[in-house]
Amino acid sequence: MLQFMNVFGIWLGVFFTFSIFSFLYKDNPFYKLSEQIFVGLSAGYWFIYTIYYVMIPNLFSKLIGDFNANAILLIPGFLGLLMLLRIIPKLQWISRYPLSLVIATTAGVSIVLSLQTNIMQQITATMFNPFAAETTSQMIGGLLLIIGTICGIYFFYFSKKQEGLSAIPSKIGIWFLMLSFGASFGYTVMARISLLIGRLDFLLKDWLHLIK
Amino acid sequence: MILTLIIGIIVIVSEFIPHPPFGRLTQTFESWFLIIFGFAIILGQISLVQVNLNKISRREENWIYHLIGLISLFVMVVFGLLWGTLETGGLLGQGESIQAAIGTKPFDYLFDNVYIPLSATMFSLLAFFIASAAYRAFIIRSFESNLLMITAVIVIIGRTSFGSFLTGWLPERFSFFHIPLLTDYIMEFPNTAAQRAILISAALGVIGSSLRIILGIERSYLGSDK
Amino acid sequence: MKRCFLLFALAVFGFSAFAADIFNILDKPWDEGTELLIKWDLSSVIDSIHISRADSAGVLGIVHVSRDAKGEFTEGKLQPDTTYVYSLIAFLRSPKTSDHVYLSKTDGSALIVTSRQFTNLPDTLKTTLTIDSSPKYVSILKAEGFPTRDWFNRKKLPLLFLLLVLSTGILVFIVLAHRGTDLFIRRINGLDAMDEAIGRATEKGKPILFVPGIGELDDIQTIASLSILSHLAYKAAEYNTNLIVPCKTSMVLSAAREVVKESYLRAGRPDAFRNEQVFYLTDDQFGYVAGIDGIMIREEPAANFFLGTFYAESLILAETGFGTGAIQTAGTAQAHQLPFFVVSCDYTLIGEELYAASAYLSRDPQQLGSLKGCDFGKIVLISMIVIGVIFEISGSTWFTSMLNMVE
Amino acid sequence: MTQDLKKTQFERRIIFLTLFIVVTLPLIFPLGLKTEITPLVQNAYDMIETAPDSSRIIISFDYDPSTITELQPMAQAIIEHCWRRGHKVIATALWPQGASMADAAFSFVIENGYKDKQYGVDYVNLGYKPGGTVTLQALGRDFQTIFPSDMKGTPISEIPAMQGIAKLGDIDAVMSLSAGDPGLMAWIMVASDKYKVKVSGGTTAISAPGFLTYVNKNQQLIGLLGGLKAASEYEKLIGVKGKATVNMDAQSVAHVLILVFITIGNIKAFRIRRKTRNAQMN
Repeated sequence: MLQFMNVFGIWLGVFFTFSIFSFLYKDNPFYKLSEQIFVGLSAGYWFIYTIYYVMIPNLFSKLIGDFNANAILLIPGFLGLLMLLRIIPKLQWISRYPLSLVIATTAGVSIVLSLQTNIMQQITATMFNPFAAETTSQMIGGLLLIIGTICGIYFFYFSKKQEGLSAIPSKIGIWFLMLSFGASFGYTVMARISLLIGRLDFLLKDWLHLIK
Repeated sequence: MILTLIIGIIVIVSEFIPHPPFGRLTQTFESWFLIIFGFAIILGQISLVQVNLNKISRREENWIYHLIGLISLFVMVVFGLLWGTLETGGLLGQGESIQAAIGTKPFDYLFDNVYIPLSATMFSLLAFFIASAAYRAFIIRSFESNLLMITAVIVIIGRTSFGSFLTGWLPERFSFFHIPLLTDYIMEFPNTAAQRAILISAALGVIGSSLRIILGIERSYLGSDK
Repeated sequence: MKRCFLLFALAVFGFSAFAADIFNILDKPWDEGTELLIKWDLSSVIDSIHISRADSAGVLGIVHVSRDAKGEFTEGKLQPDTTYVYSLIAFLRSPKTSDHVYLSKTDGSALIVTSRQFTNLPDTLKTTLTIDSSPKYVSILKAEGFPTRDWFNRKKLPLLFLLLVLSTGILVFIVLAHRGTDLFIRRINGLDAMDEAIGRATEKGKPILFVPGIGELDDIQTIASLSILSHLAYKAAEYNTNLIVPCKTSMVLSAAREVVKESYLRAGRPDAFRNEQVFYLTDDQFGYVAGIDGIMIREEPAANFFLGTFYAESLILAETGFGTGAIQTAGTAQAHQLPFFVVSCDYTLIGEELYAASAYLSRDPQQLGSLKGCDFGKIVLISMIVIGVIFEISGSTWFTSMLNMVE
Repeated sequence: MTQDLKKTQFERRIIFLTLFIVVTLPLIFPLGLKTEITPLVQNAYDMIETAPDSSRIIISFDYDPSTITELQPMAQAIIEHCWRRGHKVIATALWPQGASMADAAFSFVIENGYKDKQYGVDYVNLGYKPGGTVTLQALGRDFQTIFPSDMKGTPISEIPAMQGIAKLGDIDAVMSLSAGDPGLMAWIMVASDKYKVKVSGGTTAISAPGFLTYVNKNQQLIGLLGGLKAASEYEKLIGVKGKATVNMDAQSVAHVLILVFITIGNIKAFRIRRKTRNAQMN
């Protein structure tokens, strides 16, 4: 039985692998089937995952274990229940309260967080002396880094028409963006090809035993 | 809604005050949200079932597939509830006899043999798409698109085994143009510059939007007030 | 008698001042009162030191071991507003003849000190040691620490300052806009093309697909995406074109549904709205993508919009969409995914353009004002970088290090 | 318009099919393309190579199945290298699934020519411990409290390979194969910075650049393996044509293929442009 289930499992994997690959040719019943199974199965997976790994450890077991110490958790529990009221059309408006609590908090957190990590740290990292570099190429690189950052930010300056003199830094900004996009694209190719190799490995090794 | 204003300001202020109860406020809220989001996921499931049931009952095109989707959802949830997952038991305990027969719990069996292959294969489609996108888009056209293409090509070559051989004959003096080194150089300087510019300006955008949310100007996420 | 007392007082004062010099415990400033900074400074003939903390019963437990004669470490996870007693035990390494061991006498035991500390000692406290063959000389010192809670984290002062400057800028422009000042915003390419894309879809009688990304509702990108959706849904309702919005999480679903419903209402066509237009697929990243791919292939929407947070799925969506011949507009602030959108979509909103979009589309003065405020912020930041670089080149680092106080 | 669309779809299918075939073939029939050894990989190799005989080396398996394509070949090559040099390998894991990754790597190397290596003597798997940096710091004070026993429950005092190891400082070198946090960063901060143990690391290609700054004159990090390419270089250094070499062949061929696609695309675009220009002239 165990042996059979193992082999069957591999065949299942192979079936779904090919079904998804078949999509590259065109839409077909196999893809439709695996698409819906994927959607259903994954929704079920995350549902179960949330119950066992989020709700039970963070809410229920705490409340059951030591109610008095964790009574404050009743608040998010209650807000969560309010969310569920969305199901009832007449009471939909209530769910706005937890929603705005969540969003207001996030807004506050993201202001501080993006100020700190994305602005403060990035601008201080850009403040260095490019002429202190050891080699010429490092020096040019440093200059490029500073100029590129400034022009890149200017590219996103919306208050002025990009023509005449003011178009120059924003043009340079675009060049840097394009260069960066090209580099990221090229850099990602490797990772994406290895995903395919990983899948082919499964087919050739676990299924066909063609390779070690 | 005055609520957003008050909460937003408290959260920002708490960042600068280590003294309780402000110091740990953000963490507390975050753990709360986990719970609220947990409830929300149930909402999603209900919506999924509703939409699919509608399609099935109206015998819409491809309804049979939606039925199968519903069944897989149901099967996964039932397996999970009855026998639990790798680390947790379910309503019927650990299901030892089933584990003995199929090697793992039914939930994990489906996870390993259906979910993982589906997910990994879907992900691996990227290999094909990155090839077709490169074929179509990397065409000599304007100066900007050439810049994009040339850097991409250099980096693609630089990341292979023979990228180093292609320019390996260059004398020491020109080692800068050695493709793997050139790749690193591009990644280190111009690329960082652009990434930084995007980060900084997007962060400003985030601050602007967040302020609008806190002030109650941006409220489209709530829908109408009526 | 008097003289004797004076001498004693001097000795005590001298000793305590100098003991604090060797073993010192400070409250870590600007924190929530859970950390103490422990410093020591001993002669280099020290082999190792142990620092122990007395628990409530007075039993010592080692909290730090070091081989450095001089150093400091931070002890965390303490109770605020509580007195902690620490003791330092120093072990002497077997002295070489070249070593000068300086000792200070206290009640019974002796302390190993540096030569500098030794010179500063009152004579009464100086003592000499005959180095014997057993080198395990031990000196013990005690000190107390009191972690306090603070009301302000001064390290974040520059951050607060910058926050105030930027938000004041934004607020000022919002107020200005509110008063009716005309604010100019330059063209943003992808956004002008949106209406055109909707028009194309209407002509062909095909639906429009809007994907709000895989972010939760607490992601600002998702919210920016939803405010663009509000504009698009309005247009779609006007043109009477079908709009499809698949969502990854139920929170986004509820919000998106509200947004679309409200837009249809605004366009005067509440009857045309159906709940099934906006639906939930699955919380799973690739499951979601598989579902959308299916929709694109089967419904063949004439215009696709991918706006919001995207990760690896960006290219899968954009290429599949390209295969169906749709006009595609994408926008994300996810820097790593931008290249893929740029390469395979017709229009791409890069980074901040996504956030600027709702202001641009709605022409709502308050939103335009905040966008202007952000532009002001850009000028501030660019000038800061320039100033910083100039300071660095001129060799002074105070500007950068001041900003760097933020940990 | 639809004609155009059909044509593009046809072209795309050809691209997909070619890519599929071209990546599959080198996997079945390895090409053995040459690789140039980069300094960082050489450093990592030298760390193991120059360690005194029967050194005790920790390999930390700080990853899970999602990154095995890149990190598992490194694990296998390093284990083989250690054994060849007569070192003892101690496996730890900061990621929950790392322990089973370690088991898989050990049994793979044993299957391939090291059947004489004994568990407990030549290698030991201590299993997963949560806590990252904090755990490692505790390890610096005392091994026994963090790892009282190995994965099978044998007390470490009874494991020959663990004799004489009281704290992290008694280890000769650490190799962290790391897919994220906690991982290599924690080892650098604790093992290297604090306890002066030699540390090298292996990461995915994507995260490798972030660690470059630690390869400095303070030797916070001795060597660094970044991705499949580095793994294949390591295999070359120990003279094995392993998984990484084979995969790297496929990888390189795919890259070339994409370049070929780009070239064809450009030739096509050039032709069309010339045709339209000629048409305009007439």
